Amino acid sequence: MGNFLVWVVWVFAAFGCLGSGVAVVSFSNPFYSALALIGNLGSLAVLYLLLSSEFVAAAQVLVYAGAVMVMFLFVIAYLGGEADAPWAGGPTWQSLAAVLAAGTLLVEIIVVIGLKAGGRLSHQAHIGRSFGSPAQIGRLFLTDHLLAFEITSIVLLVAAVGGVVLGAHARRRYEWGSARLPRGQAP
Amino acid sequence: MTIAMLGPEVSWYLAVSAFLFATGAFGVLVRRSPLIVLLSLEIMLNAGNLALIAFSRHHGRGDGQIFAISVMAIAASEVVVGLGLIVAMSRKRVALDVDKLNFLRG
Amino acid sequence: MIHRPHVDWLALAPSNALLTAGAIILLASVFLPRPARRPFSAFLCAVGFLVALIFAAVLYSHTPDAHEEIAAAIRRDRFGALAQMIVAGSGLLAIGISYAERSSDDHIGEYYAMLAAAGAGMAFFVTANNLMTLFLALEWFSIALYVLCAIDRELVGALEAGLKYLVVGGFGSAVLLFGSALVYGATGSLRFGGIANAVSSQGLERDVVLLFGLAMIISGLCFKASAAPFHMWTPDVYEGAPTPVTAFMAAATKTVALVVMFRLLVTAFPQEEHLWSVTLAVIACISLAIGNFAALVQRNVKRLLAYSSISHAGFMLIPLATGSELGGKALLYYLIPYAAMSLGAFGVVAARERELGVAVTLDNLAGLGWERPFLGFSLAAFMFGFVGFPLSGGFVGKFYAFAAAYRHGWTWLVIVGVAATLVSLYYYLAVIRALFMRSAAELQLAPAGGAPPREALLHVSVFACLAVAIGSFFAVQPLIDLAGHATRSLPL
Amino acid sequence: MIWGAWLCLASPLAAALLITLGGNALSRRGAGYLATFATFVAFIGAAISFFSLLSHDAGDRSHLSTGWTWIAGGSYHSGFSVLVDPLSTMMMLIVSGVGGLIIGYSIGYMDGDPEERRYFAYMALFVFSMLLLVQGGNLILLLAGWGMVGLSSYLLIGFWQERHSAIAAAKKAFVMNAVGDATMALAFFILIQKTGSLDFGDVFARQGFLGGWAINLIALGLLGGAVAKSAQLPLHTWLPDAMEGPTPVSALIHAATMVTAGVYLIVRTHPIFEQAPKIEDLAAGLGAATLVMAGLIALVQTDIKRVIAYSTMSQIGYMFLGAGLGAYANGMFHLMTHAFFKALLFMAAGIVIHALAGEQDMRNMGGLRELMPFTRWCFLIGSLALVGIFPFAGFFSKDSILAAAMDRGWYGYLLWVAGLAGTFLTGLYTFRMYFVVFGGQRSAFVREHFHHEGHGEGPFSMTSTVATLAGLAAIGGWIQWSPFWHPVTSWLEPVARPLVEPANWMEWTSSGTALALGLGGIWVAWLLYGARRPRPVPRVAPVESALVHKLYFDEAYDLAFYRPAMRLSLLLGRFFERPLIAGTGRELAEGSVDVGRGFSRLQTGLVRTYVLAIASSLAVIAVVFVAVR
Amino acid sequence: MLTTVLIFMPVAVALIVWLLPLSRLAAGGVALLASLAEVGLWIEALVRFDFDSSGLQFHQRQSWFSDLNVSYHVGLFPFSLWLVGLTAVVMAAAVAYAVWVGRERPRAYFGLMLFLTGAIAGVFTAQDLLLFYAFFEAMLIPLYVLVGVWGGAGRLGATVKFVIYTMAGSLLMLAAIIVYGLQQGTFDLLEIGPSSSDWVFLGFVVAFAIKAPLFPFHGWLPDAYRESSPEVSAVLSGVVSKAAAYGFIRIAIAKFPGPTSDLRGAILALAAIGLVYGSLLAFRAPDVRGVVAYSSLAQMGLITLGVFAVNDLGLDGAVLQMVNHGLISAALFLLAGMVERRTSTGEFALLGGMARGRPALATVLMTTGIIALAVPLSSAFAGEFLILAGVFQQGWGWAVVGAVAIVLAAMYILRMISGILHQDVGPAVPEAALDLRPGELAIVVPLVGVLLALSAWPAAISQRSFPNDQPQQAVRSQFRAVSYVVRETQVTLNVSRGTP
Repeated sequence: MGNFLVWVVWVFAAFGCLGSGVAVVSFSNPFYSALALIGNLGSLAVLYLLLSSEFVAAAQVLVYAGAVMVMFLFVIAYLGGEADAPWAGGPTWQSLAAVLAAGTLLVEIIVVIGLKAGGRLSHQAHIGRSFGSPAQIGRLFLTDHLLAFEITSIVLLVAAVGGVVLGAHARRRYEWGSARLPRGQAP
Repeated sequence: MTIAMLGPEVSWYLAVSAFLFATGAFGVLVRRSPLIVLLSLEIMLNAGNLALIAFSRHHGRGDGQIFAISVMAIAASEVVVGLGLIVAMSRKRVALDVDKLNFLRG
Repeated sequence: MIHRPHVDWLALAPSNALLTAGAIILLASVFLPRPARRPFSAFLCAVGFLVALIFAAVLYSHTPDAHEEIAAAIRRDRFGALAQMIVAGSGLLAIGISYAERSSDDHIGEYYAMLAAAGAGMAFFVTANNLMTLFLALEWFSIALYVLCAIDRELVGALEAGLKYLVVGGFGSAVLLFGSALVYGATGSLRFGGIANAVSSQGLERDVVLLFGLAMIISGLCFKASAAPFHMWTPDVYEGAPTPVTAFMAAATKTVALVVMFRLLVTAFPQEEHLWSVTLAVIACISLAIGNFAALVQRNVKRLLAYSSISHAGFMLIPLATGSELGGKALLYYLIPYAAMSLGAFGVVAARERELGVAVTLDNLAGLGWERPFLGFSLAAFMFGFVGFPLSGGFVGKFYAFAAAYRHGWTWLVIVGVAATLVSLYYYLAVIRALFMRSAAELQLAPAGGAPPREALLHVSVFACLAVAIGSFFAVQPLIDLAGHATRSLPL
Repeated sequence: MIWGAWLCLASPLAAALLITLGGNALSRRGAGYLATFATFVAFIGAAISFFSLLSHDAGDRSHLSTGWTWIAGGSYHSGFSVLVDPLSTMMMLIVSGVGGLIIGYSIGYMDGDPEERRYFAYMALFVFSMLLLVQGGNLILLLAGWGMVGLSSYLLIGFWQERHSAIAAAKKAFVMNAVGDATMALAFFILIQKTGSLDFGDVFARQGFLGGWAINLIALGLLGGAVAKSAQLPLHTWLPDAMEGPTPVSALIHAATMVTAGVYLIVRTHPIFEQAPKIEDLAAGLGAATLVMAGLIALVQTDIKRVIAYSTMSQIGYMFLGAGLGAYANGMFHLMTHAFFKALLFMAAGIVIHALAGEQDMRNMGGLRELMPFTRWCFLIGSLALVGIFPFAGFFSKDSILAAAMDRGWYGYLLWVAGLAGTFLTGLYTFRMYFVVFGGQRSAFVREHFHHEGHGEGPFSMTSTVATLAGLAAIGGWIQWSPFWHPVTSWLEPVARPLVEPANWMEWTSSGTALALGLGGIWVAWLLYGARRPRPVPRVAPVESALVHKLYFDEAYDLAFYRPAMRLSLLLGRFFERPLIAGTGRELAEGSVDVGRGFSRLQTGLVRTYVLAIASSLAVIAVVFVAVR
Repeated sequence: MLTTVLIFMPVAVALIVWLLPLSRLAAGGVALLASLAEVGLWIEALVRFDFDSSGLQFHQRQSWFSDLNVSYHVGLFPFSLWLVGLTAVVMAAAVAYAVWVGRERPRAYFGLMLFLTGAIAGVFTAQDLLLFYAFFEAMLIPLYVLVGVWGGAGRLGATVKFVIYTMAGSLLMLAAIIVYGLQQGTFDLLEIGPSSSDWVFLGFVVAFAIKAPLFPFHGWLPDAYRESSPEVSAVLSGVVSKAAAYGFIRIAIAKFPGPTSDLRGAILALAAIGLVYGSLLAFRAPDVRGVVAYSSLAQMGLITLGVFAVNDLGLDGAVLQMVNHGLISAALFLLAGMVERRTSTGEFALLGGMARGRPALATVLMTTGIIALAVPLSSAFAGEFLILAGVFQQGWGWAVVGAVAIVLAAMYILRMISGILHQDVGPAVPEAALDLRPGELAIVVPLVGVLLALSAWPAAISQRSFPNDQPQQAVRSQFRAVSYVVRETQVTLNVSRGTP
């Protein structure tokens, strides 16, 4: 019974996930795309839950769907989301090749997983109750993955500084740069 | 005191992850708006995360989850820098269209 | 009960030194008056790189035996230490080249902080011992580099370069991540050694998921090393980014990407050598072909050097692909003169750029050799070194690379490398031709008013590059010993 | 004795070097005196050698002195050595003696030429070269001298270097001689391979080991050299053109000494030729053919020097005939007498030319006998000696060669007939020349241009030489009169024992017939050119035209060798060198650039393309990995 | 040690010239002094050289990198000694000419010339394959710049073509060196054993064939020889081409006896074709330099014939002819330069009649020319004679071709001499064009003097060009007869001491 319920939830979450994913890339307005991504992240969180990763699921909702997407929406709002036709522009072969490449990758991964599904991937390990709990995650972060934790913080710091540097107003015009064209044509 | 896994086995999750990855890649490949390209990148990273967590469950080991959490932070960082760039571009009145960013080529 | 792992501070010292320097720079630039910022930040950054260099050297000498540190997240060995030395040296020289760059005036503190952060990330990256640290460190320095590329927002190309780098880099990271996930899924381990153990203990040599993951990881790392066909971002980013940043990227990024690729492949995937070695050999050939042929038609010198760096990725993939001790030695040795030569070459380009105020093309390089004999001579020497002429380490490097390929039984790869060198000769000579064999009268643009600023630091840096490039030809024995000990610290 | 030989060799070289290095420090006339003096010193050296050889027994008359190892390669080496033996001594005497006389004559002849010094340096160089040729102690030095005389000849033919014809003639002479040098060198290569040495002694001692084909090839190679140098068929065409040089040069090089070197070569290497009788016969046959042909061509030539040149070819034909038959001493004897009278003829002709302001065309001459009595008599002596009229020198030497031919079976008789025909022709063309130049009325040209330069018919240096040579031509032949006494033959006996021993009746028959035919030739010439009312010259147009064109040899060579070579060179340049050799590189470079342009075009600047490249490459690598495993 | 000094003294002076702010006069003077000192050093080596010894002399060995057994190992064999001498003399003449002419940017120029001197000396003395290669390549650097900066109007194309052609060969050689050295486990030329690989052999041969150049690898030759300044052309054809012939002797035939005899026919055929082909084209060349250039092609073919005869005569002759041709072509190019300075052209159509009133020019040019066409008694004749006598033993046909080519040589050299000196005064020859000045005579007369001295005594070289005067034996033992044995005994001694 529990199994069936899980299946039902999985099917909803999975299709929600795929549908919102497709929506992200096919909306012409970035604003809608961003909204669709939130849906996507949410369904992912559900999938994480089904995989017994409570902490990650929570973090996904809080950090991603919460913080990051808000930032996204903010920027989109700031820029005034210009809509573009999702398929237009660029050489035709580019789009065709894009479909081909993405499709090939998809087929390949599916085939690879399918090849393996009958074998190893069907025997999941049994896990302890604490698996995926904040306690376990916290312990791991402070023991085996101490360094990863630290690095993550550094990367965030770097990114924050970078974001400021890039996003901030230029304080001063450049004096002699007016003649600077990157390709060396004389002005 | 262990729990067996309920619901679909890991390969189904992986299939979803693969689909997401392909969708994200497709988005990067065809979209011209840098914002949507960034969103597509997020989808790809999330596909990776889903795979990590699925495998983490599969092996019953926690390090996949740790990885996934770190990736979230990384994804956030990339978004920050990416959005910073996009804002800077709009300040410089550069069209927000990656196809028009072809000054450098050849 | 939490058992905090033992932290080997010495192993982290090079990164930490740089991080500290970066942090101080950031803080100080807020408080310092504007005129003092540049000298102070540059000085502090230089101190950071210098200390990192010294720490790396100490690390090298104090690590006769490799061992894993901090819950096996990193590996302290001579291999990593030598790569750290190269990175730190490159950073130090890049500062000299950057110093007179006025375009980043707005964010001078951040510029040097980011440089230090990128250096720290690279120093960390080369010691990575599991897929997570690898990915995180890669993102660490990548993000710093994205920012550095776009830091001069006045430059039209810079933003474009930054965004291109970010998008393509993000894609590469995602690929790398997914590959890591697959490898993790197949083996249940993130640790390099654990992967290899799992493969041999569980008989995963022909596991499709593992192999698929490996393919994705190789793609991700080749992207960073700008090996073709993952190279396409390189020319645009190298051209668009501020020249000192390009210099640093060309030298350091390639170094760490190749070094880590070697480490990863030989420690985590020794059983799959039959696959990755041939694949990398083919990638090397493609890089050689594309890099060299495309460079033939370039007029912009930075772009030309970018293609040259692609072709050099090919050259250095040759020893890497062999996965042998000789190959590792060859790779590490080659990186030393290569890093010096690319830094120096971009340094000269930077000097010319500042003098003229426009992007440097072959045409407006005309007469530089005679007007500024030192810079001209140095650039010529670097070009000859890139070709692999004697009296520069490039010659010995190529020799070792080809020797490694031959030892591996790949005579065909030697031939390909030789043919590629021949093609490359044409455009390297074109630079020298522009430097010396045309008079300045042919130059359309007059230098932008009066004598250019005397850039003592840039000259010192270029001189140091020259000294390394030429010195490595004569001092082969010590350097090859250094590389040899470093390589032997890997489980070959 | 040996030091005499070294002195003989060194003094002309020293003179040449001194004149060259001295430059303006040496007066023009001084250069002439220096060269003459050096040549006479050489003559003294030769004389010393000669007399000291005389003091030795007949069996001990071969002395080799090696200065140093000149050339060496592996086990083969040859010294720079001089050989003093009867043959070389005889040649040394002729060369230095006649050479000295002619160089002395040149002092007057060349007086006033702005480049006199160069002339005398060349002349001294020539004497050195010729002496090296005859004195060289081994075959390679002989070849060295051989080449050097060719060089001197080139330099002297082209002495008036602003004249196109002179330069062309010089080049032609050199190249044809180079052909001969090359065949000789090839012969030497066989010798080195087979015997490991080029010393006369070793070679002649070991030639028995040589196979039949080898010895024939060697002899053929040597004959090639001899034929080229001595202007025999088929390499004879350069000699008439060589008359572009100053007349003393023609006298010394192209009459008295160098051109006769072929005879010397055959005599010197006779042991080889004796092993290859077919080649010997060939040599004799070529000599006979040349003597007839040259005589015929000489009949129609109008340039006085060319007539003498053809007569030289013809006379050398006699010498080849003799040497080829094995009558070495006779050949050498004729060589010596020929040196006297031919030099005399040239010198006398030179005086005429000098007096007529450089005119050489006989049709413009005539009636000079009263104007230049001295020259006329000397010329007459020379002509009679040439035709072989008793008691002048030619009679003794030429007739003995004809006699030798009779001792050689049916082939000998064939050659004998040819030689006799040549005698008739000699009489005819010689006296045609004599009558045309000295007889008849003074032509308009003579009246206009004839002039004496103050003293007699020329300066003392010229007249004295001509007088001396006239004396020698008159009495020089009496040294040997085969039926009665033969010192020359016995002198050369140790070096070259003759193969034929004509009986006395042969000598008499030959002498008589030859004398008669010679006189007949003179008579006919008198009828046609000398008589008060000359008969019309019978003309057969095609034959005459062929003769005027020298039997079309030049044209044939031009067509067979020069033009094909030029054409080949042109074609190679146009269709091979430029498109293929020079073009390949360019094509490759352009191709590479095109490839590069293609790659560069792939770099669209679109970030999506870049991502696409990564994605598709990834797909490929992954497929390969999974498929190959 | 002396060998090292021979190599690095010029390089050191080059650095001085580059770095010190010398005046034009001082730079030229220092360079001239250095190149004369190089000649002096060589004479010192010649005097101290023991021609009876069969081993390497003045040798010095220092490990460069030991894991692949590469070392700095230099030394002199008799033929190396002669070639180093040729280098010193020709370079001195070239530098002197440059001083006389007064090249622009003198410090760079003379530094490069000195650097080139050292590199060439290195090529002729290196006893390690990789070191040989390094010097071989190092020659290219100064040449590229010397041609490209100080050349004529078409210099850019010419210099790129030259370098790319040469590098194509050198890179093949690098591949061959790697294969060969790693197979044998050492790169030391004295220790490395023979190989039977045709491919490796071809790698070396093609490299040398391009450098020489041999037909059909001479695409770079006409342009490079025409567009360089005369003294650089002199060095190119006089000395640099000899590096190739040296390589044939020292490496190709010595280390690859099997492939040499397998492929001898083909190589001899190429050399013979080149000999005739070069002669024919020299005969059509419209200008002085063209004649000398194509004659160089022919001469290198001839030298190759001698080398690949692989017998005593051929090898001795080849070494002798290398020296001869080096001096001859250097002198001819310098003379061509002197003529061009007076008339500003080298085309025969515009030249002529220069002999009148210019006795020194006429004499020197004529003397050089007639030595060049190998008139018997000249040293060139001795060299060609030995070569052809040698190759005759491999097959009479080769010698016949050679003999034909000698006749052709007579034709084109005489054409050149006449074109400059004789007949009508050419339109480009001004009345005021002077005879050779004493300074110019001081440059070429020594070259001609050496040639004349060699003509008097060619055996001075041909008898002393190989250890023990046994070329074939030396080649067969791969030039390691004595020294190698000594080394082996030392090794065994050490071993025996090491294992009690």
